[in-house]
Amino acid sequence: MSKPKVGFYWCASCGGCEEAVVDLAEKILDVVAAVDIAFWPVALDFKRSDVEAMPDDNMAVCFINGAIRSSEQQEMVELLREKSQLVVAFGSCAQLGGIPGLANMFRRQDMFNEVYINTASTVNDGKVFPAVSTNVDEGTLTLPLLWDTVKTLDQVVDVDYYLPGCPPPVNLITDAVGAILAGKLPAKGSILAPDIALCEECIRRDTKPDKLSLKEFKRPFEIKIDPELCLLAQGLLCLGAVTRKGCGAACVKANMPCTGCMGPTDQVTDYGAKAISAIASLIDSNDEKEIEKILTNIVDPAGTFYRYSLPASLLHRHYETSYEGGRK
Amino acid sequence: MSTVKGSSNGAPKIGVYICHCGINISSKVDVFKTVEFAKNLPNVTVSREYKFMCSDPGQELIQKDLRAGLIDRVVVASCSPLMHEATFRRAVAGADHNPFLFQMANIREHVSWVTFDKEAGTEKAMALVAAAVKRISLHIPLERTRVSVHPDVLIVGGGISGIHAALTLADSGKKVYLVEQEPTIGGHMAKFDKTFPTLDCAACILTPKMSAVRANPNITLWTYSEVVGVEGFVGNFKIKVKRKPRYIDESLCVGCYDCIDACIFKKGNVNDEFNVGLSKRKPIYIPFPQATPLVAVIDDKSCLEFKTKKCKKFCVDACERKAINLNQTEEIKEIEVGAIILATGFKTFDAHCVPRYGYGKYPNIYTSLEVERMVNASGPSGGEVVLKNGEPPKTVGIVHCVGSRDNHTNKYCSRVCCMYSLKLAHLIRERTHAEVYNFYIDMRTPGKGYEEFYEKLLNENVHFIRGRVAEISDWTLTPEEEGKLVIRAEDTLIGTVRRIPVDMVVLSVGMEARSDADDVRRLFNISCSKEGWFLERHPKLAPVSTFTDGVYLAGACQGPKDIPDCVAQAGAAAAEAMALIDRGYVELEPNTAFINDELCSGCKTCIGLCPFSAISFDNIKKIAAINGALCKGCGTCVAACPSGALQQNLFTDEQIFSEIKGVMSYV
Amino acid sequence: MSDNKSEEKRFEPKIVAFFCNWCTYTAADLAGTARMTYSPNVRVVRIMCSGRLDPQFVLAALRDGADGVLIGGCHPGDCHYQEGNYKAIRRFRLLKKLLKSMGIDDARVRLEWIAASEGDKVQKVINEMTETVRKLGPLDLEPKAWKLIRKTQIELPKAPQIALGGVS
Amino acid sequence: MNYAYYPGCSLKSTGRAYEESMLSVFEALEIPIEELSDWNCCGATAYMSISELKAFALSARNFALAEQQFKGSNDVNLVVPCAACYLGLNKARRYLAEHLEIKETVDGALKQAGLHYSGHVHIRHPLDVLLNDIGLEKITAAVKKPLTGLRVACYYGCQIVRPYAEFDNQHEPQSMDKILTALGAEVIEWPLKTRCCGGSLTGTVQEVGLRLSYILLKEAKKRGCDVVATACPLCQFNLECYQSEMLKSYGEVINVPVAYFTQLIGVGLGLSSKNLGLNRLFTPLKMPHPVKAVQGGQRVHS
Repeated sequence: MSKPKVGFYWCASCGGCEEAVVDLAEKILDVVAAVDIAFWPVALDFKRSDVEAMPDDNMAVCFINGAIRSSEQQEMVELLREKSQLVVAFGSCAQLGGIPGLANMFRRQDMFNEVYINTASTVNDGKVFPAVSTNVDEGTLTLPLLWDTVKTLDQVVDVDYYLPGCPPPVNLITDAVGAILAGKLPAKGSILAPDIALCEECIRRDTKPDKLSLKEFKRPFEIKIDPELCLLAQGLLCLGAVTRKGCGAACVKANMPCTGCMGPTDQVTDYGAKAISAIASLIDSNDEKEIEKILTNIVDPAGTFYRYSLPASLLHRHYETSYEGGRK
Repeated sequence: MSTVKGSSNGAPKIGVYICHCGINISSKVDVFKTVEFAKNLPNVTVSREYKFMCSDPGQELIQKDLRAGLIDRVVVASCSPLMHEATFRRAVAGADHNPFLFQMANIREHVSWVTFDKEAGTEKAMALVAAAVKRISLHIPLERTRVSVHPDVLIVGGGISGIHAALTLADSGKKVYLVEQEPTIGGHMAKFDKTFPTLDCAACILTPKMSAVRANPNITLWTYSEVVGVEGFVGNFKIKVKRKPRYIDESLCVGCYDCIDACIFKKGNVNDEFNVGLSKRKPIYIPFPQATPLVAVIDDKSCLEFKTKKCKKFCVDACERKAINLNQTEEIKEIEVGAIILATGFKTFDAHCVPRYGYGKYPNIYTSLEVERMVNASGPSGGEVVLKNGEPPKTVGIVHCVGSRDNHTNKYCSRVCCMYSLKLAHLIRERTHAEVYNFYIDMRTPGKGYEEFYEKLLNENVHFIRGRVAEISDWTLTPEEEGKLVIRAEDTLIGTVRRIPVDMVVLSVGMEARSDADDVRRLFNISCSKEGWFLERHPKLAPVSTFTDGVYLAGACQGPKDIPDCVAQAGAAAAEAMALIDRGYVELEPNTAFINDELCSGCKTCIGLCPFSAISFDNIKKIAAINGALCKGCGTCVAACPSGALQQNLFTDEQIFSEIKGVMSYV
Repeated sequence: MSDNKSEEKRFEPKIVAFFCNWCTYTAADLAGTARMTYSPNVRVVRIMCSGRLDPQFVLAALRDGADGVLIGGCHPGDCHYQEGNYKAIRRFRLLKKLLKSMGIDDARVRLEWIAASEGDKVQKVINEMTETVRKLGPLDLEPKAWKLIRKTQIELPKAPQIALGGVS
Repeated sequence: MNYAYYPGCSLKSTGRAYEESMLSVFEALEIPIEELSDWNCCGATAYMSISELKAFALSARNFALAEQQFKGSNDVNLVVPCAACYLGLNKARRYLAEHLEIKETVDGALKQAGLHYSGHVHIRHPLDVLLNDIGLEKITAAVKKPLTGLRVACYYGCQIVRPYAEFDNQHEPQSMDKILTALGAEVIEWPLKTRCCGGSLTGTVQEVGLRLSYILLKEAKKRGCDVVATACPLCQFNLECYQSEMLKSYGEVINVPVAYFTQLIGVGLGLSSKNLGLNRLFTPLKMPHPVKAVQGGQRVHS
């Protein structure tokens, strides 16, 4: 019998997820041995037409990484949805919007100005911006439309499973692939990672005081970080307690606070709001003014607490910069 | 009107019951429209309205549907849950269903009573009903945990209210701790001469009760003491009481006055609290002859020995029983009680706060309390009403509502002033035959035999002038005014401003919350009204309970009251405490926090947040653990739990999210 | 309201309130008992203590269509659970910071300490809040989420000829 | 702390002595004070009784000017000796602070004149400043000719403490008593401190106004005072100028000097009677024991 067909595709992402697949190292051979790779533009020469040619549900599973922020990405994922029995949101960007999702703090035009005008290295006297269609002598050139708002994969198409992480940890990927091949799958919509917060697997957990309270928040560059002691206890905004485990606390091991790429646990609706609740509760003051003072060192709340999950948050994006948002 | 639908099996079957509350609700909420609306909400199988849901027939409506299996969850839209949640939970339980499969929508206090427009009211009511319906589907059966109740009772304050409550409880065999901060019990009543309207002497009716307290083996009387610590909860309070040193061994002193006579000060040198400063007492003293306990006390602020260490200490030698112990130190008693009755009383309004009445500026202006002492046979003047110059007054003006019914001081009516002013008018007239003028705004004499008393005074040729006094001064215009105090007031009955020269003025000061009321209420974790009176759970239906279970109110600490009302309320408070103790247990609300071990990462965020130390870290399992008995159910830890492993019964995230969706689901 | 033609056009904000059981919810009951009429725009969700308030609830309310959120707790020092309201104020402060940075006018979310005896304050605060939010206009988060998707079809302005001409 | 001085119409006319004495006293106590330039009517009485809004607008202009003149300091203390101005400006300040709709209209009016009032003006009565900012200590220290033996009836009039008791008790004001006592005077106890002097009635329904001032002076005299101290130009005028009328109407010789409290302070501080405008008094102020000078703290009587 023929091997199950598998697809990989990337949308708005950095390529790190593709790297993660490569990180499988020799394990990737088992995968390749077990499946037919039917579509993987990054690695193999496939064309959109090849996919269009497929009958529906032709692929057993398609792993899609990256957020969705352009008309082209929308068309592609809708197409791939048709052609695959399972769609797996691969990595933070597909699951929660990820780093590209932070673009939701701005207007599209503001970003264009930044990228195509303001940056020091840019020379663009004609003030040319990407346009959906441009007439040249040879005819009309077209580009996909870049959306004003970045979306998660499941805000565009129906998603069966999620592989969290930026990028997803190797062991989670192999487990997931294994489970899919073996047909041993959890309920639709599940996140293919343990449903418990990072502290559980953090080597520093025992160094965390039972009753922790914070008089000030520090940023990594401001202090010499103790390599043993719980990072939150050192005043660093380590979000491990709010974040799903599964990465083996890689960052913390590297003496860096957890920034939350694995996203929240199943019980939490809005990662940022929950983080705020947990962190603020630890502030060691009951006086409004002092509390304000303590909070001043949290310079970018949105960027801190929604670093990977802004599009998936209850607010989705910055309010006043959205087309209808704010007061006219 | 009502509708019944079948339900798909498995799904919850919700019954919605909308109350008219007579017209309290239906006048501002279209009840029938709301029933229609509720009928079409998901999982609602029964939707009915009824005139009074809290009435027996109303409750039976619910029970019938439960028994018939038409519904398995109940939503009642009526008054505030603080009012009738318990009632309806009982009803649900009565029909053999778990009482926590019940939710209330407050469409009276929060809708009909506060909304002008009926359409808006109806819409709001529907939103609240929708919220309750959405939420109830997520309710699960819960069990109340039972905690046994400690059988002893603490009573704070030894005035007439505290005394009466103590005796009532003691007579029923309950062990009572009566804590009074003064050296003797008796409170304000002990200072009064006669009591209105019967004119029987306060001492004659109070002192027997005082000695009964002393004699009763069930009552532990701690005078000159203060409660300094309160921990625990209903049925299981842990109390710390500070016993100030009185430098006299209570068990030895017999109150013979020898030490007092022997004191190096031959005459009193300290303002006598009991005579509100009208006389002097010695540093070692017994407040008054009927003081209970009849034990001397040394005031270390004025005692020469304590000030200079150079006193000859005649008192020590004078005491045959060697009861005096100048080395006595403050003592902390720790007790456990099941119930607490607060009877901390009131203070009288400080007349200095109304300078235009000249109190403290002109001689012969007295407060009503001072006059009470003056007319009292055991008082400083031996019952004589006299001016500073020793002469009896020929004319006396009694000014009502000093510190009452006045936007500049207290807005409320102190309830007792009219009556005691009449009483004082009578007594002064009786003693001095002086002309007595009463200046009043309204004569308020509600109460058994009160109006009759007023009638009696009218026939005793006491003058009544209806009008608030503008000012009292020595500013005279005519020879006959010379040397007198001139009271200026508008006589609203004859419509002119009058100047009435008098020899003596009595300011009928109102009642105020004690200055330490705020500390006391914080200590016992109860609320105060704006004016500082302790707040009862419900003005009509729970007048002696507070929002803190097991803490009850008696007497004037809850609001201005006369003696009969204080005694009545004290009895009620005692009965509430008795009911609690005789039940023997309390059922705690199950709205406590619980933890899902599988989900807890052991991040310890919650542990430091619990003010009741109900959360600890389990070092074996490496996760947090909650002690349900200590958890009071605030939910602070739940909100903080970063991974949602903590939840609160009756207030899970899910339930609250769905309630939010509910209130936002507009018609 | 419909009984008044002129007001029909007026924007009626939707406000969700989270009131603590012991002080503010009781105060709201008192306002009722005292028949203090106030604007009907606020829907109260009862929680045992302002310390139970998870910032998620606030965002959820806005997401579900609320134009504003009002939080009520016991005065500092008066918390029935001793310290819940202090935790509330810590979270609230950080939440306001976040909302600001997310471009949402922080006047839409308000925290008030209202004691059990302050029925009049409930009336005052709810009326004020309603007027403030009325002035701010609809927040309209939920529908916008969908409008945003439609917006993505809007064409950008054409770029000038020379731009890519040079390339070809 | 720097002070802006708002004279109002009276202190430039009938109340000249008040201005002269106050400014000299401030100078003697080294209190920096600067007259508000281009000030206008406070809006009291006439305007207030016909159109409050206009009155507020007038007051607001003065506030705006004050803020302009004292740009540096974010809070301006406007010293207002005239009781009527004091009340008028105070009322305006409160209404502007508490009633947005009024503030908006008034702002509009100010805008027309290119002015703006941002609400940082405090209305201060000289009594308030002397007692609460300067303090009795500093004043006592500056005393050169104690007012010993001078029996003063402190008369506050109605407007300083009513309806707004900003710095003193509404029914039993004390500030003037304290200050003059500090200067060695013997203030008499009398209950008419804030009773009406007749106000503008003396100009309209004279017999009524006259009776009211007569009651005050009669009582003050009866209690054996040497001088009545006032803090209001109108009171001073009423009490001083009609004493002959009183003789006519009531057949009683009053002949009680009525001075501004600032004049009495000035005397205590040993300032020249010219700088204090004492020469303007109808009934000259007589010191009980004329004090020549203070030598080494010892008073030397002539």
